[in-house]
This record gives sequence, C-alpha cells and structure tokens, in this order.
Amino acid sequence: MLTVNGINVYYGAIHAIKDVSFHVGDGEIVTLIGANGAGKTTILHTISGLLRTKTGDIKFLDNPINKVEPHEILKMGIAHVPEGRRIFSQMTVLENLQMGAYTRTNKEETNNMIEMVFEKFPRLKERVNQLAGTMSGGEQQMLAIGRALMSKPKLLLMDEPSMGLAPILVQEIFNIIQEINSAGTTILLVEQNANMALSIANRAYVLETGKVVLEGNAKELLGNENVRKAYLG
Amino acid sequence: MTFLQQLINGIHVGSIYALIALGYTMVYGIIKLINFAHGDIIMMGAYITFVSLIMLNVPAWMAIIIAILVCLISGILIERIAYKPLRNAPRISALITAIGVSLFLENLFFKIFGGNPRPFPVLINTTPISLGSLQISMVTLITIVISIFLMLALDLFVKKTKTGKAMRAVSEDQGAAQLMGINVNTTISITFAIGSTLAAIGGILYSTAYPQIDPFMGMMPGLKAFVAAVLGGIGIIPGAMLGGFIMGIAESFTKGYISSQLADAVVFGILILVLSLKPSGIFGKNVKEKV
Amino acid sequence: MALLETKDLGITFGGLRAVGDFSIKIEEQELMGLIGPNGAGKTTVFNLLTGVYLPTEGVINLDGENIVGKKPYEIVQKGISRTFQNIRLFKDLTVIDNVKMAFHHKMKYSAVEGILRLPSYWKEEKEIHEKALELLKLFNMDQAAYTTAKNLPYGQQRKLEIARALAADPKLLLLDEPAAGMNPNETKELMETIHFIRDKFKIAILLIEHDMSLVMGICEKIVVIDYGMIIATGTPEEIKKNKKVIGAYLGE
Amino acid sequence: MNKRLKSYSINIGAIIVIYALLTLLMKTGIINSYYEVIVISIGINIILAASLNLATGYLGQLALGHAGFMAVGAYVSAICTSHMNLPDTLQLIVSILVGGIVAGIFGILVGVPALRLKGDYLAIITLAFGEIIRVIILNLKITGGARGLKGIPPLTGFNSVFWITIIIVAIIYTLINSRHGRAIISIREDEIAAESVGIPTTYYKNFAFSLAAVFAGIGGGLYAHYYTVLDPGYFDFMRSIEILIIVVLGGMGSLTGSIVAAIVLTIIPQLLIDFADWRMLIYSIILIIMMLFRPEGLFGKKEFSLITLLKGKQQALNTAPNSNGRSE
Amino acid sequence: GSNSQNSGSSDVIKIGGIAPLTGDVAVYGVAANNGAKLAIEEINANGGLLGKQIEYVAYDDKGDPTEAVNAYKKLTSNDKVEAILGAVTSKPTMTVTPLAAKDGIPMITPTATALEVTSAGPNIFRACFIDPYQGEVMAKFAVEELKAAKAAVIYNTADDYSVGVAEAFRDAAQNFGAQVVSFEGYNGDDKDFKAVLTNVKGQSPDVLFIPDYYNRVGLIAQQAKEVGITATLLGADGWDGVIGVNPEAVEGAYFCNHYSTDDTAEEVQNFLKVYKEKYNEDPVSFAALGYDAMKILAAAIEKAGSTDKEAVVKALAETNITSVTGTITFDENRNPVKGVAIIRIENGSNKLYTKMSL
Ligand SMILES: Nc1ncnc2c1ncn2[C@@H]1O[C@H](COP(=O)(O)OP(=O)(O)OP(=O)(O)O)[C@@H](O)[C@H]1O
Ligand SMILES: Nc1ncnc2c1ncn2[C@@H]1O[C@H](COP(=O)(O)OP(=O)(O)OP(=O)(O)O)[C@@H](O)[C@H]1O
Ligand SMILES: [Mg+2]
Ligand SMILES: [Mg+2]
Repeated sequence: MLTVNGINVYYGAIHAIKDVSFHVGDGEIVTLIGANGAGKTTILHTISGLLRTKTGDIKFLDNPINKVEPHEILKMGIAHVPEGRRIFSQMTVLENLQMGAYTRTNKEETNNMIEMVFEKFPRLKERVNQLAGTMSGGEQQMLAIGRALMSKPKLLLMDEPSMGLAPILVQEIFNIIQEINSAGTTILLVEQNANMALSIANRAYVLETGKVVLEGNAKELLGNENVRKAYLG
Repeated sequence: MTFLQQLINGIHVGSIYALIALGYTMVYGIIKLINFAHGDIIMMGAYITFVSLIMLNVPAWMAIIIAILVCLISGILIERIAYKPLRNAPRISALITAIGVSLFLENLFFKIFGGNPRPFPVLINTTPISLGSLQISMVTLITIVISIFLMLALDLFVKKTKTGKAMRAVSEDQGAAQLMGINVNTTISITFAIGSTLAAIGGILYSTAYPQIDPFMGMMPGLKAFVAAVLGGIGIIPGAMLGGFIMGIAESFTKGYISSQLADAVVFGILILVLSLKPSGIFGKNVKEKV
Repeated sequence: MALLETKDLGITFGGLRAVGDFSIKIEEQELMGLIGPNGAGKTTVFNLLTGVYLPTEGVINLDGENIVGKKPYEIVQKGISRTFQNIRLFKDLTVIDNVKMAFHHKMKYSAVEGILRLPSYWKEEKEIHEKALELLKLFNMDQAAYTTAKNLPYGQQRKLEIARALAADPKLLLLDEPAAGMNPNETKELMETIHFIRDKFKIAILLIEHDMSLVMGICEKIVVIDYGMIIATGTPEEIKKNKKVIGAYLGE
Repeated sequence: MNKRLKSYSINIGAIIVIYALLTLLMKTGIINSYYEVIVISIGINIILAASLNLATGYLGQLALGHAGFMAVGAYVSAICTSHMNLPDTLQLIVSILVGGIVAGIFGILVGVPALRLKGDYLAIITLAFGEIIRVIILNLKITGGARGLKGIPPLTGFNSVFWITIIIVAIIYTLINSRHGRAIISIREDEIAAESVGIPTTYYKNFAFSLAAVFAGIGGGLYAHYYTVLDPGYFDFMRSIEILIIVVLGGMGSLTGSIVAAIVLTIIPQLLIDFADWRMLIYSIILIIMMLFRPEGLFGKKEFSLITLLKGKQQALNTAPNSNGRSE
Repeated sequence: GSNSQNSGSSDVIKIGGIAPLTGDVAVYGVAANNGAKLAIEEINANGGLLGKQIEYVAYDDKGDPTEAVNAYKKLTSNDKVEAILGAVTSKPTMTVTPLAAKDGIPMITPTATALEVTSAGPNIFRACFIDPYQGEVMAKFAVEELKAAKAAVIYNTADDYSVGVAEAFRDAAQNFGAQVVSFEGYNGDDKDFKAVLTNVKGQSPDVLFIPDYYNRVGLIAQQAKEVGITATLLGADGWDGVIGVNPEAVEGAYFCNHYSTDDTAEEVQNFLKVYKEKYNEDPVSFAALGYDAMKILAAAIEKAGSTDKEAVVKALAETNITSVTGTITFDENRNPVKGVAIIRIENGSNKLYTKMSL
C-alpha cells in the first residue's frame, strides 16, 4: 500500500533521515520504534507531505506522493494523528471532528462518523461543546484520534497515540487501533511504548539516528535480545 | 436635534470604519498579521474607480466591478509576493514588509497621479433626505445598509461555510489544517480576496462620502479601522462592526460636544479603557493559555 | 508539621468542578505520586499549588504559611518549583542560560551594580556559572551546556526542565509526567535520577505520571484522583490492589 | 580577570579610535557640516533603536508608541532649557536627564495598563498612548500647540551625541548581560516559564519598558537641542514605525544590529535624496526586499564582537545573553 | 534634485531649493518647485544671470523639519549653492532659518507664511504675505464689504498656518465690530467635519471663514452644504486650487490671493500660459510664488552684479520688481508689500472681485 524508498530528509543542514526504506502492506499494522530523536516523527511528516524529501520516493497505492501537496495526500486516503495532538484549541470538540471530515461533502455520513467516534470515546460526547484547548492532555489525544478517523482513511499514521494516557486508556487505545485495523484501515504506528506496539503489530522497523537498523516480524523483534535491551527495558 | 444629527454623522463614519475593519479582522484572524497595506487598498479602490469613470468612461457599476477586481487581485498578489515567503519567519518581519508594501502603494500612486487631490465623481445622488431639521444623505443610508449587510453575510460565511471553518483552522495551526485536507494557500488567498474586496467597497463608499481622493487617503481610515477591529476583539467579525460604530459615534460626539482636537484622544482613550478592562476587546474571548 | 498541606482545595471552571475537596499532606523529603485518569484534575492541582490558578476554595499551607493568592514567582521563592506537562523551556536560549534563569531570585546584585560591573556582579555571576555547570553535570548534560535548548532531543529537554526547576532551590518539586515520550529504557534511567535528586538535594517530590513502572517503582505514597476528587491514598502495594483504582484507572 | 581586562581595553580602544577619527575628519572638513548632520542623526537613531530594542527585542513586547516617549523627552527638555540658565554642557545634560526621567514616568504610566496585555493588543495600546501623547502636546500652551516650539538653544553637538550614544548602548549591553537582563529575556522566551522559575515578570516588564522610555526621552532631548524646532507632527505614528523598522532590520535582540541598521537606514534616504520623488518608492522596495531576504534581521539575535573578530575565530557572532563569552 | 550636476565650474550659478517633494504635503512643494524651475528656464533661455546659467538643485524635505536641515546642509556643504529658495511650509523653513542666518546666505521662501520666519536674520526674505495680514484683510472685507455681523471660524489645529490666520481674523473681525459666534478647530487628518459644521450651523453665522489649504477646503465646503450651512464661505491664499477639487461646493465664496488669474497683466497671462504648457495643469498660488521668489532672487543677483552674499542680501532688501503676484517691495521685516486680490468663485472659476489692503 505504502512504499518508502531510500528517502533522505533534511532540516536545513541537519540530515535527519538517511536512506530510509520500508513498506506497509494492505491491512497491516506496521510500527516504527526507536529512541528519542531517531526520526520517527520526521518520517510521518514526510509521508503526509508536511516535509519534503531531498531524494528517494514515496508511493501510495502505486502513485508517487512525495511531490503532492498535503491536502491532496489526505484526499488520497492518508490521515495523520500528529505528535503533540495539534487539535484546534479555539474550536469546540464537535468543530474539531467536523474539520476532520473537511473533504467530505456528504453531511449524513459525517454525522454517522461523529456518532461512531463518540461511541469509541464517550468522554468526547460529554464535552462536545467544550473548547478543545481547555481539555486535559488525554482528552485531547482522544480528540486527535477521533478527528483523524473522520476522513475514513485507507492508511492511518499515528504518532505516539498512547503518550500521556492513563494505563486503562492505553490499553483501550491499542484495542481501538486493532479495531480500526480490522475494520479495514491500514496503520503505520510510531510508539515509545514498544512493548504494546510490537504486541499488536504485524511487522516493525527499528530506527536509530535516522536509519533503519532492524526490521522484521513484530513478534520476533519482541523476542530479540538487542531490541529488548535497547527499547523494552 | 443636533444630538440626533451628530449621532447619524457618527453612524455614517462608523459604518465605513466597520467595513474596513472587517477586512483587517479577517486577514489578522488568519495569518495574525496587521496588514498595514489594507488602508492603501482603500485608496486603490477609490483611484481605480476614478480612473475607470473619468479616463475609461465606463458606467458606474462597471467601474465599481473593475475596482473590486483590481483590488482583489492586488490583495492576492501582495500576499503571495510579500507575505507568503515570511510565513515561517518571525511575525514582526511580515509586519515590516506590510509597512513596506503600504509605502510602496502610496508612493506608486503618488508617482502616477501626483499628490494633488482629485475630485471623486458623484456615484450616488447626494441630495439629503430631510426629516424635520434632520438631514440624512443618501450616501449615509446606503453606506450603513451595505456595511451591515456585508457584515452579516461575512459572519455567516465564516461560521457556517466550509471555507469559513477552514479559515479558522488555518489561523490556528497551518500544519494541522493541511492534515485535514485544507489547501492553506488557497484559503489564505480567499481571505485576502475577501478582505481586499471589502476594502475596495469601503474605499468607494468613503470617497463617495468625502469626494476627494489622494494617494495618502487610506492611512487614517486604515489606522482607525484597525483600532476599531481591536476594540471589538480582533478576529471577531461582529466585534469589528461594533468597534467601528463605537469609534464613529465617539468621534462625532467628541467633535460636536467637547472639541475636535480631542477626538483622537477620546477614541484612543476608549480603546485603552476597554483593553484595560477587557484585554482582548469587547467580544474577545479571554482565553488563558492552559499550562 | 508537614511541608505542604492542602485543605479542601478546589477550583471550578465555569460549571465544571475540576478539583474539589483536595486535602493532602506531604512530608519533607517524601516522594509522592499523583495519578488518575485523563482529565481527572492532576495538572490542575499543580496549577493551584504553583499559583497559576487561584483556587475557588480551600487553603494551601507551605511550612505552615498559607500561600493562596500568592503570585507564581513568589511561590517559587517560597520553595515550590515545577515542570510542565508540555515542556516549557526557554527554547532559543542555551542550556546553561535556561538553568541560570532559575538562580535569579537567589542572586543579590542590583541592576546598577550589574551595569557598572561592580565586583558583586563578577562574583555572583561566577558562582552561578559554576553552580549551573555542576547541576548540569549531575544530569550528564554539561557537554551540551552551550547548545540551544530546542535542539536537544526530547528526553534531554525533559531532563533540562527538571534541572532548571531544581536550580530554583525548591523544598518541594512538582513533576508533571516527566517520563512522557520516553521509552522504557530512558524511563528507567529517569527513575534513578529522581531518586538521586531527592537524596542529594533533600527535597520532597510530588509527581504525576501515567507510566506505572515509574510510579510504582519509586513513589512511597500515591494519591489517586478521579473527577477532581481523591478516591484513594496509600502505598504502591495498596493502590495496585484498590478496586476503585483498578476500575477507574489501572484497568485489568 | 585578564580576559576581562583585555576585552574592556579593546572595546574602549575601539571607541576612542572611532571618536578620534571622526573628530579629525570633521576638523579637516572631510566630514563637512552635511555629513556631520548625518552622523548626528545616526547617533540619535541609534539611541532610539537601541532603547526600543530593549522593549521589543529583549523584552519581546511589540511597542508602537516609541515616538511618544521621544516627544515627551524632547518637549520637556526644551522647556527645561528655556527655564534655566546653566553653562551649555551642564544645561544640556540637566535638560535631557529631566526629559528622560519624565519620559520614564510616562513609560510607567503607559506600561502599567499596557503590559498586562499581550502581543498585538499591547502593540495597539502603545500606539494609542503614543497618539494621545501627541494630541496632548498639540493642545497644550506650554508646548506651543500646532506651532510647536522654536528657538531652542542649539546645545547638542557631535561630542554630546557621540558620548551619550556610547553610554546608553553600553548601559543596555551590560544590563542585558546581567541577571536582570536574563530576567527580561526570559519574559520574551516564555512568560509562564519565567514566572515558574521565580522571576517577577510584571516588575521586569515595567522596568524594561520604562527604561526604554527614559532612553527614548534622552534621544528626544538631544534631538530638540540639535534641530532647535519641535513640531508635534513629527512625533507621529510613522516615526514610531521608522524606529521599529531599524530595530527589526538590525535584528530583534541585537544591539550591534540596531547600530548597523540605524546607520544603513539613516544613510539610504540621504543617498536617495537625488531621486526626488522616486525616493520613497525606491525606499519602500528596498525595505520589502531586505525583509524578504533577511526576515530575522541583519544580525538575528546575535551580537558582533570585536574580541572574537580580533582573535580571528570563525564565529565573530556571539549569542547575546551569555556573559561568559562562549557561543554555540 | 533630479537636475543636479557635480560641476564645480564657475560658469554656472548654483541655487538651492528645499521643498516637500514627497509625503503628504508634497502637493505644495511640487507646485512651488515647478514654479521656480519655470522661472529658471526662462532666465536661462534669456542668457542667464551675469552671463552664467543658473543651476537649480532642489532637495526633498518631506515637510519634515529634520529633513529640511539635512537638505539645507547638503545644499550649503556639498553643492555650495549661492542662495536658497525654500522651504515651502513654515516649520521646516523655521528650522533652517537660524542656520541660514548664521551662514548669512541669501534665502527666500516662496510660501512660508508664519510671522516669525523672517525674524531669524537680515538675509531671510519671503515672497508671500504673512499669516496675520491675510486674516486681517479678510476680516475687513467680511465686515466692510459683505456687511457681516456674525462670523464663524473653523481652522486646522494641526497646522500653524491655519491657526495663525484664524486667530488674526478673529481678533480683527471683533475690532471691526463683528461678532465671532464660533471659533472651532478640527484635526488635520480628518475627513469628516460634519460634527464641527453642525455646531456652526446652530449659530447661523453670516460668514464662515475657513483658512486652510484647498484640498481640505473642498471637503469642508461640501459637508457644510450637506449639513445645510448657508453662510458665505471665506478663505485665504491656501484656497487657490479649490476650483480644481470641488467647484460646486465653493460657488459664491471669496478668498484672498497673491494674484488673480484674470488679471490681464502680461506677466500673469504669460505665466499661466507657459506653466500650463509645461506642466499640463493650472498653476496654484504656490506655483506663482515659487516663480516669483525665483524672479526676485535672480533680480537681486543681477543687481548685485555678483553672487557675493552681502551684496545679494542688500540687493534683495531693495527689491522692486513686478511679477505675477504684483509689484513687490520689502518692508523692514523683509516681508513683501503688495496688494491682496480678493477672488470670488463664480461659475466654477476664479474672478477678481476687488483689490484690498489694510
Ligand atoms: N524543526 C526541526 N529543526 C531542526 N531539527 C529538527 C527539527 N525537528 C526535528 N529535528 C531533529 O531531527 C531528528 C529527528 O527528530 P524526530 O522528531 O523525527 O524524532 P522522533 O523519532 O520522532 O523522536 P521522539 O521520540 O522524541 O518524538 C532529531 O535529531 C531532531 O533534533
Ligand atoms: N482553564 C480551564 N478551563 C476550563 N476547563 C479546564 C481548564 N483547565 C482544565 N480544565 C478541565 O479540568 C479538567 C482537569 O484537567 P487537568 O489538565 O488537570 O487533567 P489531568 O488530570 O492533568 O489530565 P491528563 O492526565 O490528561 O493530563 C479537564 O476536564 C479539563 O478539561
Ligand atoms: Mg516524535
Ligand atoms: Mg495533565
């Protein structure tokens, strides 16, 4: 579904991503793990078009997307739950969800989606008219995920969705990720909580200072001695 | 009677301020830039109408459309050339280029048309309607009606339409807005187009009321309108409107009952008072940053 | 007397009672955890303790003195400093300048002495420079002293924020989710650091964290809140078994 | 200690050399009285820009009413001179100090309400105050109303402007590189974080803002005693903007930037004077282009330092709030 | 100036100009400057001065006193001009006069009307009337010719020209026995004067005196009509040009001027013709004064026989020439002594109504 081939990304002079290649198959959950600053967020931003590759290419459903504008990429079916949530804090919860369905024209479908999101996150329903910026960290995270689901993406990029969530919710978020996945959405997941991520993923890539250093079956990596030492504690 | 007359005078000026303030507020709302060149779009609107009428001899409605189109396109171009490259730069840099653009437009028109004020042709029959000893000119009525209509339309547009919501999203977080599938460049261009259209209309109404145009005519109403926008709560459309009316009426009453010299001081004094009591303007939401 | 004691502390936002009837005691050098579901009001408690929000009810006694109504900077000077859930460093300043900021209220020389560069200026500046370096060394960050803060990796930024809070010389340190965004290995390292800080600086620490390995691993006492109210207090062992806590927060 | 001494002597040496050179060039007439006016305008602009930089660059509060403080200083010092009769130099010093202090008092009066606001609201309220000050001056008897003040004794000369500029820039520089300056900078960086490490932000905001007003007032005093005529129309909003342009172009938070920009922006209009009515058009284009190419200003937040330059190091640019001489 | 050349040769006589060529008072500066340039062209075409061509170097002062000093110093230090024509508005002029007095350089301002302008030194002259003079003449005219009993005055508080003339008019009108029922100021950058005018209307005056420049007068007159004022409008020399801006609003009004365009004198008609040919617009009084100032200066240099400062100043003091604005001599304060033309606006054009002096 998604093929990333030898991409290099720079922040000014900083070479953040070095020759990274990986792919995500239809219906898979693939996870990227790695220490702080390894470049995980950078990769997700590059896929959704907020950052540009210097060299290399990215193909989504066989179409090259590394020169496509971010808003077009969303229309092609990639949604992104960004790091740090980036909800619209001056808008209400409901308006945030509506923004998620910006490209959709069918009102009824939008309302159905909103109901579905409320089902998954009842807390959002309680706060439907609260300004998003005043919600707690965890509530905002739920909103960010809900918002991304609104566009019914084919591929969902998730950047540390469990960060700052209560343990009971972390469990739940991972359940929801699996649910979303089994409902047909492919998922590329970035996580610090490598244990959890590897336990729900099909395959995984390990990143170190902008390079892929290891890849394989998620369950195998979970058992890998080096990975355990470096990322699982 | 003088009282009512002064009030009507105030509402007239106020509705023009309000109309200009709307454009300020919209542009500020989306890219958080005090668009100093906005006042000069007013001047452009007036000059283009003047040129089309006098030199090209087109009918009035066409002159107005030409003026609006030219302003609209200029607004978009100005954003593309002078502001867009600075989107990720400190905001104050864009403020300085905005001042640069303002100086440029003023001096460009100065160069082309000279500093001599030009009489603005009569677009609206100016015979006043008399109600007793009260005089209301047609211009006043039309100005008030157009301003209020445009404000309501704009408010609905921003609140209800998708593009309107996209504007609010872009104003908060351009990156996140892109992730929602919003074309940020287009949205910003639309905002400038609307703002410039309002400025053009404002310019024409202004020049109809004060039928004389010169290259520097946009400065004062621009500044006052900006103050009006802040007074009402910048970024908030009804706020701009209310701010405009308050300024106009306060100005008119101060001139009429206290002293003309103090009009500016009173207007700015009201601004200071309002901001001291309500730091984000009359309709401004007082959002404290959550830490 | 306890170092910090709150009585029936509470705040209401509009109609929402974000925190209520919040009474706790923190002893000197105690290491306490504050946990609870998202939106329970943990960060709000921190904001009340540090004067960012003015409580609508209740008292906060620090060393027996009620600090309600004091400005945030006054509270820092009285001995409570904090880190933020969303990191708030002076992003464009160097690491060492970030730390030096927090020494401000401990320094004496006046603006005139500073401008005239009198000996008091040189002496104090030299002192805090050395102190700041020392502190950074404790966190293994002295190598990065002259890097701009925003260029640090996330984990290091969290550590820098803790170092900066420590530089303010608190009696009570409040840490809001210090392990957020860290992988399990980094979290482990952080646990050791927190322990070390407590012992070395002899201060009390109150921390919010969702990473149970950290909370259960180092806290001596844990307070659990839900919907702004305390639902349980106890040692990690007790909390782990508490049915209410499991239902509301920990999950199975 | 040694290093410190060396850095002082290099800087003081450089200042004396510049002073001697300028004086010599004036004596020999190479700098004729036209160029002398430019040198003096540069000095006054440096004072105004450096002081605004304190409020806007270091404190981070966008202020659009700086000309108002300059006006207060100019008028008060001119009136002061007309009511006293001291020897010239002393008279000038007393007058501009009084002007500066009164401007500083206005700074506090404006700052207390204004500094509670943030961002552009602060900008607009300072603009409002600036305009009110102008309107008041326009309506007072003692200021001569619309006619302005005339016949102010010409007490300002190259020497006074040169040394006062040096002193003010030095004060701002040493202040910024002290704990008080750090406190001011911390407010620019993150006000909430600043409070959370124990910095009384309200105090420092008012302190920096009114100190900036004092210096602007002194600049105004020098102006009044050089041009000998005061026109209330001169101290309008556009004048505040001109000063702001210098600060931004030089780099917000860079004193050397303000100095260089003051020189450049004083000279450019003079060079353009031969283009008559094309002049402002060209100026506006230059302004736009400069900002597009260097949005962070000529120097950003960096300072140009002679020491590092003399040592031949690669980085002659030194991060500002860092008293101990190292940079990234 | 666009026409400055870097020649130090002595086969030209350099004359410096200071005028607002940009900024919001540029209208006046450009007009005065155009008038001066026209005079120079004529002189040069007729063989120049003392057998030399005049080289005119004019710098922009933006109407700003600071810039005027820059311009002055540049003219005297770099261009080493022999005499100075300028500045145009009063404040920049008064910033420069003390410097000029110290240097002793012959200086004539075409248009700076403030009373104190020429008091800086014996080398400072002007070609226009002073503020009080115009105000007094118009007061006399209102009371004696128009038989006005109630007069109202509105003036621009930000402009010392306007203030000066207004105050002189008020005082004189009272002396001549009229009642000044309203004396109100407005702001320089206003466009809306209805509030003030509404108050004036309440006093029902016979005449309304508006001493301001033509661009604002056009607006004020328009709005005076709108609020229903029927008083006769009166103005001063700043009005010249108003018929180009808003002729209907000022129909039937009177103002005083330095000259009248329907004066049949050869100087006037020739000037009107040549000016129009060259600049493609009708000259306003600023242009005429710029032209005359240059003529006065040239005549003085010719008379002095050299460009020696003292000689030229002495010759200036003895000026007696006839030009566009009349026959000009100087009084002991170096202000011109000449008649005032009272103009009436009829059918959209300026008609000489009468000539007056105090
Ligand atoms: N805006 C930026 N400018 C310069 N460098 C950046 C920027 N953003 C990230 N970097 C650098 O790029 C590298 C990769 O950063 P990235 O945010 O992708 O890491 P990450 O793997 O997502 O880390 P984390 O787990 O902390 O989120 C880091 O070295 C970081 O310092
Ligand atoms: N300024 C405010 N205005 C309105 N509501 C607020 C405000 N600050 C906090 N709240 C609300 O108070 C509740 C508690 O928020 P708080 O940030 O304290 O939660 P928390 O326990 O820290 O959660 P998390 O673990 O997710 O960070 C939330 O429901 C939040 O929406
Ligand atoms: Mg990341
Ligand atoms: Mg929290």
